[in-house]
Amino acid sequence: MVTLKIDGSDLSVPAGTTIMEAARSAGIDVPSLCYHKRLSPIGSCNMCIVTVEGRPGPVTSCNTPVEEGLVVVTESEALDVQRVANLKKILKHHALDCPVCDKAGECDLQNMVYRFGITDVPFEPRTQKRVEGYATSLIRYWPERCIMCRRCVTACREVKGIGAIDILGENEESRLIPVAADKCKSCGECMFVCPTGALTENLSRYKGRPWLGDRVKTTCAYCGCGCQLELDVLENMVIGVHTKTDDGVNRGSLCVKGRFGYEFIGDDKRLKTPLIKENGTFREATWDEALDFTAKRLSAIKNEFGPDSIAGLSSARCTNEENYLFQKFIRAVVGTNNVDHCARL
Amino acid sequence: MTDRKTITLNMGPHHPATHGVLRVILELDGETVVDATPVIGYLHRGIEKICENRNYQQIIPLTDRLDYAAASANNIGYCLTVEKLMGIDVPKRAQYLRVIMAELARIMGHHLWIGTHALDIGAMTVIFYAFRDREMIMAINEEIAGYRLTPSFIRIGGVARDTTDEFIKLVRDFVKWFPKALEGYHTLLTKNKIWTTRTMNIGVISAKEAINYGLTGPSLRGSGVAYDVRKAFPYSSYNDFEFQVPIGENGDVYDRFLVRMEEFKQSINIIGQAIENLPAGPIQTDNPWISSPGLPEVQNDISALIRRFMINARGAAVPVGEVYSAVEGAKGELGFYLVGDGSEHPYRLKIRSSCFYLASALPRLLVGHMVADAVAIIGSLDVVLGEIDR
Amino acid sequence: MTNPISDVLKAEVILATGTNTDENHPIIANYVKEAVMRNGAKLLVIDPRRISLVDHAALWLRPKPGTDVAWINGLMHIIIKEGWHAKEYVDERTEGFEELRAHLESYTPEYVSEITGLSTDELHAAASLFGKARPGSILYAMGITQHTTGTDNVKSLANLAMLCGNLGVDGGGVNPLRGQNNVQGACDMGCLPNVFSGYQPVGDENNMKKMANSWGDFKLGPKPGLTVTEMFGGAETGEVKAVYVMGENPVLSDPDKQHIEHCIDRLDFFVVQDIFLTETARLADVVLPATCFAEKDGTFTNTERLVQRVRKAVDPPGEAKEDTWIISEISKRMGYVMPAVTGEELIHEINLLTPSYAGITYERLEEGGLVWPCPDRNHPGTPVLHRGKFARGKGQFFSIPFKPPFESADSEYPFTLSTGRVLEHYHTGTMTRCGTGLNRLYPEVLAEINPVDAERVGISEGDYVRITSKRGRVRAKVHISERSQPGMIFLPFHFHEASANVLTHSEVDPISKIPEYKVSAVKVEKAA
Amino acid sequence: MELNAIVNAISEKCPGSILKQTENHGINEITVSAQCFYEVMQTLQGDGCGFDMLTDVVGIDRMPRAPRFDLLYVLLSMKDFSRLIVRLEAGEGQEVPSVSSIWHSANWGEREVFDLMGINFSNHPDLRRILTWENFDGHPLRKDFPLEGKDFDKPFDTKTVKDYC
Repeated sequence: MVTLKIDGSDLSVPAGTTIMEAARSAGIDVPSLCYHKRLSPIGSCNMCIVTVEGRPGPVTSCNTPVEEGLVVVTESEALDVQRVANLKKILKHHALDCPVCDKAGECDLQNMVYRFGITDVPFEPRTQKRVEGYATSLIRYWPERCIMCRRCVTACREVKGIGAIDILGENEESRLIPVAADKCKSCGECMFVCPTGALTENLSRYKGRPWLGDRVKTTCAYCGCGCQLELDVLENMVIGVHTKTDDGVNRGSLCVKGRFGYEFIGDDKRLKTPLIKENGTFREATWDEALDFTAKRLSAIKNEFGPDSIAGLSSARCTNEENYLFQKFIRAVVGTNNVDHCARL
Repeated sequence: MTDRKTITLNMGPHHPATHGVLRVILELDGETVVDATPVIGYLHRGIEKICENRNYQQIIPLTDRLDYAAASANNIGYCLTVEKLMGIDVPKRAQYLRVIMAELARIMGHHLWIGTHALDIGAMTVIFYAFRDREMIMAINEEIAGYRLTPSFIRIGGVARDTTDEFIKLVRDFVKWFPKALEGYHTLLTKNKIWTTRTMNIGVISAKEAINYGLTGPSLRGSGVAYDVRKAFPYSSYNDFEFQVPIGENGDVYDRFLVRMEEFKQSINIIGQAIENLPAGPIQTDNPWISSPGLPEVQNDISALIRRFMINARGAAVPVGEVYSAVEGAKGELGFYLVGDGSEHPYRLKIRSSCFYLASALPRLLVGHMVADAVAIIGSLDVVLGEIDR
Repeated sequence: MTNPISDVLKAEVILATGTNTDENHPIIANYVKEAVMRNGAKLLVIDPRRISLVDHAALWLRPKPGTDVAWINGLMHIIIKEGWHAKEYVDERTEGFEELRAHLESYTPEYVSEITGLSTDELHAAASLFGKARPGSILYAMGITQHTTGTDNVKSLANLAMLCGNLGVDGGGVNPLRGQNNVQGACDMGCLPNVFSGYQPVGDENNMKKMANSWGDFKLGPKPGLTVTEMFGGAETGEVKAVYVMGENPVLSDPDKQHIEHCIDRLDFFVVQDIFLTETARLADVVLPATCFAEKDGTFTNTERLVQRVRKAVDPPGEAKEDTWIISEISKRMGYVMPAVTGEELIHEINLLTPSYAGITYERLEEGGLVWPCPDRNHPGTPVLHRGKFARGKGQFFSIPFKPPFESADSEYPFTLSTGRVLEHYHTGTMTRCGTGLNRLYPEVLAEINPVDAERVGISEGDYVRITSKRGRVRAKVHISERSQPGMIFLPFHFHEASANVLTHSEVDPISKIPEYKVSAVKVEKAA
Repeated sequence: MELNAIVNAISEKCPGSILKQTENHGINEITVSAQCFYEVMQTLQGDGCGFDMLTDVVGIDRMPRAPRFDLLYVLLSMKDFSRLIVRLEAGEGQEVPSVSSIWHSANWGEREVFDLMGINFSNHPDLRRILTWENFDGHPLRKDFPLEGKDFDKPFDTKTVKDYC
């Protein structure tokens, strides 16, 4: 363990921790645009600068490891002046499109502008227009919103182990390029870590502002990983999926199905009424009709051929409660052990 | 003594003389009212609940729909409350503009009152004159805010727009014209024998009782209590203007009528002073996180765009705290009790409705009078159901 | 899984076999990659396909499909011979080791090499990689189980894990990656022909008494029932007259599609309860519209036995109703009123009747998931099974001989077909083929074929081929890729228009009754 | 009236009943205990203090705090136009003595709080719902009242609503 002092309070953290992590563990919110808990430090935004006693200039806290006896100050007027200058540098080329940006409202950049009270950043057009390099049919890249923080690049490489995208070029010419486009699985990890609206979901564009809908925490219904996610619900429609870094086995990650496979919920093809087959074609029926018919037929077959002539096939897609009730129904009400589900398939 | 049978008469909620959807259940002994039970809530929209789920900017148009006959006054009451909690100072020019809008609204409200009140009692002519003049104010509203009845012109930290030459001209014209028109109203009613007979000594309430019943505004002043929020707790530079608070003596329908007639005069006086002495300067407070930046700025500055987005779409956050603030609406003291929790939405916004308490005094005022006087009494209180039911 | 997913991070060596983790369990693949890239674990992939996880592997072996027991036995042979096995662990915690040793004598690298097509060097390298490092985690999925020898394969992996002392320790374990969100939960809840919830056998007097006491005056049968594959077989023979399907699409997901359709046709009564009019629902007499996961409250149990909440987010479309409501209404009409219907009422009933779920309540789940066994309200859950002691006392080694798959490639049907999933789609595609998002990425069925074979058959990328087995034929677009080994063809089964299960055979594992999806003999021709 | 004078006047009559005194944005505020609440209010209305108008009654739901509600009485003196806010904390189900016999305006003010917030008042002459109808379910201004949903969208059933006559 290493002891150090941050903003006047004594901390004791394991060796190898960065100043940023130490500060955040103590509840000190050092501002940053590129630091992300699951990624190794990037150090591109220069917002996390702090002063360390005895060092000539401010240091970036996200990639400076703690040392015994460090005295760190995270908030000062001088630091804020530098941070504001850094932020203005990022902002001056930023596209003027918050009103049509899906991220607006939960955008780290907006929040940072709010936090530092930034005013007066006249727009300067880029000398050279950025190329629209990267996109899949599910993820859209908006080059003019990109702040080149490299979070997406790092996440693709470190979390997914793919490295499908990279930022090439320096300063004005830097651009996000798919270096291995065929490896991209559209998992949306890059989108999840993007602090601004540079990478947005193509399916739910312009459907709703983040604060308008409800976010309902639930468990993903695809594979057996059991990822935790939040469904973005607006007016009884699921319009998106969100995750939190600290939540569940997936730690904020999802696959392409989990993140984009929600369209079936509100699909037009969903069954809306009970159907009864008559002369080979279905007709719409009321619940009473369908349930009465089902119960009558099941009872009749049970009486005529015995309970073992009925079988129930449950589903691994249904909840525990439903499966429990189903086997109870088959075992108790029908009276047979002919109940199984699709574990084998 | 023999039992006398009473009959129950239902008045409203769709009655032309209940000024909205007020329902009064009258117990009549012959033609005398022996009991009266007001029933309200037909126009309840849950505005207080809606406010808890809107951001502070979005609430402004909701306040228009309280006393919709004098909408601007409500805007000011609400905005002042938020400003008080946020600790914002509003520029002088904006304050004067607010005064102009509030006093115009008061005149508008009184126009509606005098027109319908007279009509209820049988004097049909007045409403034509009143609405002719009310139309002029509507035009002024339209010129500056775009809306005629519910301008939503006042914003947190200032007002929505600066004046136009046309606006100044329209206001000046109105200030010049209106005293003459007022003379006309007086000619029609003040010394009219029928009018005085129908209104004098009707619905009398003493000063002490009026206070106890929570009456405010002209209805309280008619009973001789000189309580006016503009004088008692001056806001929005009302100190700068010279005006009187007219009071009555007897607390009857006629005195309340006279008080309002005099208020016409005082209001137009204030407007005259304000429009002539309108200070130059900004119309919005200079706090960048409260005043939404203008379009030219937004088109050239990302930080301004973000600010505008934050202020208008998500709303500006208001500090934790509680505050009560009131203004003199056209009907009386319109108060707002605001509880802020640091978010963009009020935790609680209680609206102190003057009409609510005016209506609560109805049983006291009606009992003992003839059923025909009920119409006069309800009219003299000048209740607006939008504010009662909220 | 015997261990939690995050335990992979503690492993020194990870053996992934029969699992295309990157595509079918992408989140678990994240952990595997993190273990390799950050923690320096060694990844050993043994899979007939060159899956993308191979990019991160220290060693990749490509055995012939259906030869799993052989190579596992081969690895164990080498490990024992070199003395790399965990001797103390084997002595203390297991039994049957001597029999196993004797049995393995014959599985020399040369013999195994002959069966599997792996070189002896490869086998040595794999054995030394897995045998010498501790702890070692084994991940497997349907590539191991969906064989006629599925049970043998799994037992062999358990042998390997016990031999190296990897069971009941952090970072070890034999970890089946379960393919569906709640397949673990459905098993736990007793949707199996031979057990009640919590794996309480149906024949047991005490269990039957306990259930009957709680459920009411019912005669519960002591005899295990029919499995899914037997149900449809029973339909054919007339033994089964009615089938009630809740949220399943056996026409697409069960082997030998024509056979299934024929069996369903013979039923007197067929009810399907689903969210879409699936291929199966089309054959039903009554279709009952149900709700999807976003429209109901409940719990799912994931592959690591973690029970987590599902919450209602939207209202069901039209008149669709919750599954529990439908079941209880039918039950009511058959003379029994279910006392518990809502999720919360049901979990209380489950608590009472299922020891391993006894301590799992919605209230506790609000704080986060719980791993069963969780026998009481204060129990923190059990992430690692068999810690210190196996459920049955001592771990049993099974001596398992290699058996070839049911069907092998021959001169008429020279290719081995393996079916499976792709990343973008899920099971029978009813959910993922809705809407535009996922469909844009993977719009139609692609049969993966090795370039060598493609040249031999005379096809190029994007051509359509006809794939024929003894059961039927499908037409599919071709994707030429090194992922399939020569002589092997891979076909996803998500697509009803080219259902892979037209081709598969319905021969099953004798114990688990699992069909052999991974090996069928087919021929491939260029289609017009 | 000065806050000190008010406090003294109350302490004389009902010692220990003032739990807290503050000034909030220019308005004096006292928090009083429930025990001798009625007496305190009587004192405030009396000639000594002279708060002869009850301007408004405000209920605030502080869920999940216990006691759950804040009940505020906004008073005004016509003598010197000074305001005073009296705050009373009330738990769920707790009955608060009605002050409608002191100020008539409390009659409707308290009815509104009862209707929308669900706080009961003892000795109220006519404690009925006022803005919603008699058989209305729940109290809309409580924080746990649903903003939307099935129960909320129930059509207005005329059969369940009794007339006031």
